[in-house]
Amino acid sequence: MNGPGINDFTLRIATVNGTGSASANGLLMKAIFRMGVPVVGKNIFPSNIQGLPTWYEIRVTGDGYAGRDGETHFVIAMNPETYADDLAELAPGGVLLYDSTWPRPQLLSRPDVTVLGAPLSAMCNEAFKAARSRILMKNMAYVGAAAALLNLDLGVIEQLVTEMFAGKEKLIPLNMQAVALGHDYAKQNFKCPLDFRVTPLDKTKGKVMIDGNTAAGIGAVFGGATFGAWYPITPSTSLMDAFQKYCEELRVDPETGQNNFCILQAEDELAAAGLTIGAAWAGARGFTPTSGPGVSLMSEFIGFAYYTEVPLVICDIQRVGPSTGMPTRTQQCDIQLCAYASHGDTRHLVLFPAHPGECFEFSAKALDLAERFQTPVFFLSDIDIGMNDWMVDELTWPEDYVPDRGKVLNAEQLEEVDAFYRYLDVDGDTIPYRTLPGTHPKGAYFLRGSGHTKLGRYTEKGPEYKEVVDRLYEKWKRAAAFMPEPVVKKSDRPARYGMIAIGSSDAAVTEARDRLEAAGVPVDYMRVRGFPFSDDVTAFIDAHEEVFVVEQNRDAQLMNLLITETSAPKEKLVPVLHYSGEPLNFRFVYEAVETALKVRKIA
Amino acid sequence: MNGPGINDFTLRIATVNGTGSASANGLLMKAIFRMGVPVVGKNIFPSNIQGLPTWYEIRVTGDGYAGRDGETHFVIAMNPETYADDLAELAPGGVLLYDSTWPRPQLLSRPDVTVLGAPLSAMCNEAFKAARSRILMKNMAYVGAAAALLNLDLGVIEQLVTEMFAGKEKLIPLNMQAVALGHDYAKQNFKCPLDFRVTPLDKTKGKVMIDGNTAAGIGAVFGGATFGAWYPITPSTSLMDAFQKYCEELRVDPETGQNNFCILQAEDELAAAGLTIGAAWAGARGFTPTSGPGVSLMSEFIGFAYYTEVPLVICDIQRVGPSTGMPTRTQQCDIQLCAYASHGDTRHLVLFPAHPGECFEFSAKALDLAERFQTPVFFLSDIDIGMNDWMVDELTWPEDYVPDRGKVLNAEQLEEVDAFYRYLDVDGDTIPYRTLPGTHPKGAYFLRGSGHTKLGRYTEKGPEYKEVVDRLYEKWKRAAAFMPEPVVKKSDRPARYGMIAIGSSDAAVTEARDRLEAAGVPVDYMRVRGFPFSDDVTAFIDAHEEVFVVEQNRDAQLMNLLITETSAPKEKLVPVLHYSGEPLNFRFVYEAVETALKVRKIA
Amino acid sequence: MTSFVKPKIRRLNEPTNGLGKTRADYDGAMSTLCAGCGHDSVTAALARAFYELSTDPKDVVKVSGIGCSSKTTTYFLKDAHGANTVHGRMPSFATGAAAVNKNLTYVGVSGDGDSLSIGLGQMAHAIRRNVDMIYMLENNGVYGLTKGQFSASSDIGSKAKKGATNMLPPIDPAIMALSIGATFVARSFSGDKQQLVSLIKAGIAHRGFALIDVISPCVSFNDHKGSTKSYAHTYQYYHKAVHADYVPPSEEITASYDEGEAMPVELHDGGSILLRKLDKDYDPTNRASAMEKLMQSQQTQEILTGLLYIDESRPAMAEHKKLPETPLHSIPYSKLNPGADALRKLQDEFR
Amino acid sequence: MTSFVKPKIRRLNEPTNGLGKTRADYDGAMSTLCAGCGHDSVTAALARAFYELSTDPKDVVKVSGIGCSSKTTTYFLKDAHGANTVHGRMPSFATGAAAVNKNLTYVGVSGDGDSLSIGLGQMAHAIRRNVDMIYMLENNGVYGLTKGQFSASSDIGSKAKKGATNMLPPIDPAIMALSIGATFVARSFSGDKQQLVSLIKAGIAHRGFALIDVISPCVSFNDHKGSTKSYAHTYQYYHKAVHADYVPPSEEITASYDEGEAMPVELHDGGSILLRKLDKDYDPTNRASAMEKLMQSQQTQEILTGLLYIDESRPAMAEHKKLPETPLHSIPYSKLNPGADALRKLQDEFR
Ligand SMILES: Cc1ncc(C[n+]2csc(CCOP(=O)(O)OP(=O)(O)O)c2C)c(N)n1
Ligand SMILES: Cc1ncc(C[n+]2csc(CCOP(=O)(O)OP(=O)(O)O)c2C)c(N)n1
Ligand code: SF4
Ligand code: SF4
Ligand SMILES: [Mg+2]
Ligand SMILES: [Mg+2]
Repeated sequence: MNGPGINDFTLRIATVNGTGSASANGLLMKAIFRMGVPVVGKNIFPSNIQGLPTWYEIRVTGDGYAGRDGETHFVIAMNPETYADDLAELAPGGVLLYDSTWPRPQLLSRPDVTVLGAPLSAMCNEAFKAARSRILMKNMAYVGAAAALLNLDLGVIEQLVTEMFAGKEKLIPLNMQAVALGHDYAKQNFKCPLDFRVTPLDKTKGKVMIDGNTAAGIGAVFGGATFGAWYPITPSTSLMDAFQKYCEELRVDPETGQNNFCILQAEDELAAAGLTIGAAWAGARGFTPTSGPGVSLMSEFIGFAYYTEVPLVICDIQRVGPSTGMPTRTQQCDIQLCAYASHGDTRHLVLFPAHPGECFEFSAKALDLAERFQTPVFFLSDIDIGMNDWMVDELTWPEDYVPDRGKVLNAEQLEEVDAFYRYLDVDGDTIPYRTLPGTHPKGAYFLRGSGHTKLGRYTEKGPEYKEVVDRLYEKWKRAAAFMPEPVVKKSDRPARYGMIAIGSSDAAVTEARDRLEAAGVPVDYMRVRGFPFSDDVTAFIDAHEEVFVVEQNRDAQLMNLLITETSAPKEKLVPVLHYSGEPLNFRFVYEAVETALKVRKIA
Repeated sequence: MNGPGINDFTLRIATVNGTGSASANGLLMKAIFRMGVPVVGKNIFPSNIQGLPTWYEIRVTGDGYAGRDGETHFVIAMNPETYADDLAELAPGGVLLYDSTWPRPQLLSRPDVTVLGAPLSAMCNEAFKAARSRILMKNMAYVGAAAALLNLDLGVIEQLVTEMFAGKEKLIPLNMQAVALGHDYAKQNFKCPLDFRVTPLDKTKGKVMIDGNTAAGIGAVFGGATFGAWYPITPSTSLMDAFQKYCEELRVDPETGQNNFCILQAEDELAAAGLTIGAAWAGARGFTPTSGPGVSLMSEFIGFAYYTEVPLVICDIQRVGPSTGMPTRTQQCDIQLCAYASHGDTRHLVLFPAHPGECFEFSAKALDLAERFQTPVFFLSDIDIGMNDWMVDELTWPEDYVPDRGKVLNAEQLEEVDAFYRYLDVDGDTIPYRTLPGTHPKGAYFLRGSGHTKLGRYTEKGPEYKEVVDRLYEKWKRAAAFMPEPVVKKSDRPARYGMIAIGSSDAAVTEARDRLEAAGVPVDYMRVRGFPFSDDVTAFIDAHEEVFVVEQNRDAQLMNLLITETSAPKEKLVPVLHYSGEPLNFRFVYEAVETALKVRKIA
Repeated sequence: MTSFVKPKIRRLNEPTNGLGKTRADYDGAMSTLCAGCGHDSVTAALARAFYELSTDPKDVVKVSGIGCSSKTTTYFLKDAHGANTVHGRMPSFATGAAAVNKNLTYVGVSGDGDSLSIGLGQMAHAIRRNVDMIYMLENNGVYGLTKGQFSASSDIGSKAKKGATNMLPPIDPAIMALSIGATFVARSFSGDKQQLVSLIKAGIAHRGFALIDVISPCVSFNDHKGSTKSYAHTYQYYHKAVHADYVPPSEEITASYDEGEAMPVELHDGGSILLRKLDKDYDPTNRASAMEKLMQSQQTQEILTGLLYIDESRPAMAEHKKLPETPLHSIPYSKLNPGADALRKLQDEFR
Repeated sequence: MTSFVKPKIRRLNEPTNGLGKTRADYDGAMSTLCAGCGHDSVTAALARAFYELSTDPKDVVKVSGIGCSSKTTTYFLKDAHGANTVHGRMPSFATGAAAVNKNLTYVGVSGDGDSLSIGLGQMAHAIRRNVDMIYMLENNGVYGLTKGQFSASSDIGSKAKKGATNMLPPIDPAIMALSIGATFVARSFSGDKQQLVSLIKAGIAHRGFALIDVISPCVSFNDHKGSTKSYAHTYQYYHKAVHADYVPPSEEITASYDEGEAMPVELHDGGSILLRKLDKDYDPTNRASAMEKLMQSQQTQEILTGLLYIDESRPAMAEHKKLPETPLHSIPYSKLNPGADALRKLQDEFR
């Protein structure tokens, strides 16, 4: 489809985790970003702390596509353990750079790629004394070599190094020395730069590189969340880390020293759910981040919040399931669980952010929806969005934003009403009023997960029970209109085919769509952003002969939801499933659709 | 449709729980059963121990239908708290008997029913001294009155009383005295018997009256279960009680006094799941009974068992959800949960027994399937089946039954193999061999819920991961052929319409079908007995213009499963939903279908 | 089957408390428990304690799990918000609620099944956090609502109604709580209303988590011979170790007391708890020695009651979490929103 | 990223045990933990103990939860069945497995996060049941695998690597276990291999649940200054109270010992554990006094190690559950099936 070229190639750095390579890799990515060239960074790391293979992939994408390419053009192979895999990974014509302190002739086994050896360890061992700094400096040395090969701006790199070591200034020259070692060696020994390389552009102004968890944490701060509880679990931990960090920076009352927030580390996910529900019932805007296993454990409490109508925001940062699965790999495999979690008839609201910009927006949106509809809301992200740095528009917060706290009666209002009934739909919008503890004796009511009437009393009578659960169903349906509307990218020409995707699949699907169109296959694309689905989704399916549902799980969970929760005929939907654990790439989508259409033509 | 008549009417006894009425009600039901007349007994009890309203409904059904009628023809109203409701409940022409020690003129407010007052308390207070026995005897007195009114055989009643007080013989005459009090009063003051009444038949020979939980517990004994763990929860508790009772009676080694079973009361449902999975992994045939909240809590462990391929039988005796719901009322509301429980891509096997006879059979079948397919199997029953006495054929166990222990390599077999790999599909049937701890060093392997290869090794590589989960999907699909096949009741004439139902809906749907046919509406009926669905289910839907899916939940969970898990067009399926918590009755189904068809005709 | 509200009839000259409320103002819905159930006495003691403390019911939050015991939160203080959560998970819900508004009084009610089996972890961690709440553990050695299984507080050798003998060692909530750093540990008996009311008042006044383990017999499933949680057995082995009276800040301690036998513990609200040792060498302010006594009493089957341990020095959750005076739900958004400038600045590191 | 199996090279004249196996026969896959992690030393001690006991690896069952510590079950005894379960739920899985076959040896490995937060309830209930297993709690005061959050064993005042100070009281697993009736409670340190190996052997020989709380420092997230679970801090406050040596049934106790200082505890297998008190007035057979010492040591920060408490008298689960000699999976169906007659007879009550 496309080959590597100027500002259009993918670099993959293979290292061992716990060796400090993360900052070197970040530096490389940032350098390109600062040169005005859009980048995509993907961190593929193992589920341990030290000593296992890890990769960092940087796609340089002058066109500004935000997804993965699917091919690798340049590998910096620093981990002998994975040399074979790294070599195999390279596209024909690609380049592999490795540490030739220990020469590896077998790396020459592929005639269609170029292998470059630089004695990085040898040079660093010679230049630096301390054992730990030798390891760290080797990372900077490959940064230098890459800079030479890819035409990166050394000034920009120096600036980044300077920022990195603010406060430890004496490390700056040492690190720049290591950069120079690699850089100079490359200049002297290889043809620099390579054919595919970076040239400055002006496409990153007004942009930031941020991961979705951090953005969601900031969103919760700006959205007015005052409560958070969580039990640590990869890959959700950094969401709460961010919330905590910015709360501590921005939310401590300067006069009293008191916190205008409360964050509790729970003893497990059941407790995290209980803490959050308890706080929400008492009136705080709260949320709990977790991942699949956590949602499983919260299931009982989720049904409780649904039935008792307590606002509850759960941020599920998905990882590969089932069970512990691959905790550092990405999937979209909890879609169905989040839609229906818990026993009995339960159905929830789900938001599908597609990138950190939306994480920022939707984490606040989730709080609004939860309080408006008094029900569990899932913020459904994944490792790819949550833990990778994405280039997005600088985050800005609407000046006029007012948190939607939903229907809460205060003391004055309670004083005025004749009587307050917790589950009575007084104004026909399917949402009853609630009250907070400590407000007014008239507002007192008893919350229970057992059968209750619309007045809030205990019941075991079928008709009284039904009245409440029927309203819950109506309330849930009504929420469809309040979900963020789908985003549609239409083909210039009338398209017989459509694609539907959610969340982190968006970037790859968008690119695949464009390229299919460029290749003469007009395809419309709808990105769904919330569940329950709006009527637009049905209309989109109706308007096409066939719709490819692209998602990152084995069981076509999104497609199944579309089948049961829209009126569209199921025959039109075709699953495109990717579930290896690596973030989706556009080639996969392109090829899946192309192949499917070829089959149609033949048949 | 039908009115009350000889051997065809419904009697409802309204009392207060904790007053000993349960045995009196059981006595009434058994008396009719012993007179050779089929009966249906439904216990509608509150979620507390003492002092709240409770009802026992006895349908006398000479035709042998096993479901509820939907109308009440005779009420014995012993609880002033519910007089109004009980009166309202009566069909026109019905009869209400109450304790007129405290006369209630307002009971006469309905001109279309007959109210009979008998001073039961007064008579008992006069005849008996002790306060507690006065309360108990009052129950026997209404048994006597009912016997007179309904033409029950006093000899049969005396026989039952004799059996009831075996070992406490001196209570027999006292109880018979109370029966006589009621009986004589009725004879002397009312026109006895009523128009609708019991006359002896010969239709209960070879039958037993048993509840589904007891039958399932016995089934687990005969099916060779050696392990059970549970955390008490209504309505599943009596299943384990039965297993324990019969194990203690029948499974203690007479020589050593050791138990050929192990039953553990867990500290919660998470532990119950863990205990059962641990025992199954170590080689025992085990199961854990629970209800909806328990399944929610077990969710994480269920995904673990699915992914690690450990046999796991969960008996979910459904009650009204969501959350704590109405714990003593019935629903079929965990269908979807059990089909897909846990995060990630997970799908399970589900059995749908429809009556205690099948509970007996399927609790063993569940063990067989779990061990054969090395995966979680849900035995999905409900309160109606589990806790009510049903008339079924006497339980018999196949002489030639051999437990299906699945593919387990023993020491000799291991000795012979080159190497053992836990997740390798060596013979192409999608099921790998497993080994038990302590067997042979060659059989040692490591079980993990994290990513593993087909050899059983840890992996974070996408293709290796996929290979295993793809096989799991195939294995699940293959199991469809091993589920009990659907039961079809065809109309005599070609039918444009079909009905599909599962479990406890069967009795009412069967009767509704017969009566629809009798009324000139030929309808075919398929009762599904297992998930994944066999191709017969698709074929059945294909063969009809419209298929009514009758189920006891709000969200049409079975219908949604049929939509996504068969290739049948979803447009053909029409939901018929009943979810008030009382067991389904045939009138509800009849009317729902009749109304729907009328609409069609008009439109 | 709806919950019945008790008819409210105020008698002439009925005594009232500091708020002008009568004892009946602290009632709730009519109990649906078995006649004679210990839990109803605990309910009465709670209502009485709040009445005597002149607490405004609307400033109380009642929370429970699932079980007969947990149902009782509806049976007192109808004017207070209350919640029946899910089985064994009341502590987390209560902790979350308590984090929002530190100015209310939180009452948790639970059972031995709810707290010591399914809920053991949550109870322990609420203790660790020293959540400012009183935790009534209505302990009957049995699962009442599910009809009589042994709970984790059953003593070795205790007999079930159906005949089985418990073989597993009990989890004594008081010992367990002490072992993980509880700051207020008491035990009482539903049959001793006077002691119970005193302890509840002290527990409410305590800063932090106050556990009251109340032996509260189950007449339907665990009040027979052979049960060690029956009324008869409890009366027989009942032993009062330390009596505790709450003295509000306004009152001076006037009662004279013998130095060796009684001592006041100062509370953070300016009031105090006046301890009277009924057992001379029992020191309720020394954790190790309280533990020793409790373990000894386990050997002798003695049921040691009263305020078994108190430590007013450890900060409660509200303090170590620096929770604000204003409830979290009422902090104006202008204070929560860091503003556009801050947002711009914090993004510097993402460029 | 697949787990690597260590190359097996047997050296000439390598020592062997009673089964003719070398120490390397007790190894497992290569560790993927951080260099210097305490857990690797515990792994080595386990392998050594089994080697010294001449246990056939195939007769061992290894079970763990989730965490760095829990990973280690793959790093020893490759010829034994093993299972990594879900986080905090190893005890139930292990209990279920142990119920099936009482003739195998069960080793649980867990972490302080796995056992004291999410898994607290399960650990407590396995203790109550006195499941016949050894339970290694690799205690580093931190969540290693999720990168450094405080665990429930963190001491008050202990500092996190990122600077935060823990404000909550620790759950001391030894104290907690004692408080709920544990029958074997020991503490050790990953840095003291000799003590650890002895304790493991004693724990395996013990009938019932043997808890070994092992301080096992996390070099990546909790080995800095200010941490009370660092190597340095542990070495400084390390205090050996009672040394325990397992003496197999075949060996006579020959070592002479001073009555006041050492004592043998007879085991159900005919062997014994020889206790040497390094602390004169410490009595590891008295629960109340062991508790007292442990609580005192909490005050002084002293890390009391060794066999802290042992009670051989209480039946293990296999006994009170009357588990058969034949593993449950191997009882012939003919013995399990009560037969047609029994089925007919039991239905009499249903007619
Ligand atoms: C998740 C879950 N499991 C089981 C139950 C069933 N259940 C209700 S109450 C109870 C035990 C109650 O015992 P306890 O807390 O001692 O209360 P008591 O009734 O004795 O006062 C159980 C097991 C439930 N409601 N939820
Ligand atoms: C249900 C669930 N929640 C959270 C996690 C994430 N998690 C993995 S290990 C761990 C803590 C481990 O701490 P510890 O048991 O002390 O082990 P260590 O790594 O310190 O040895 C957590 C929270 C998980 N795997 N599963
Ligand atoms: S069953 Fe027991 S605990 Fe429950 S209400 Fe009755 S007496 Fe009380
Ligand atoms: S992170 Fe800590 S506990 Fe985990 S392997 Fe590294 S040193 Fe060990
Ligand atoms: Mg109880
Ligand atoms: Mg740890």
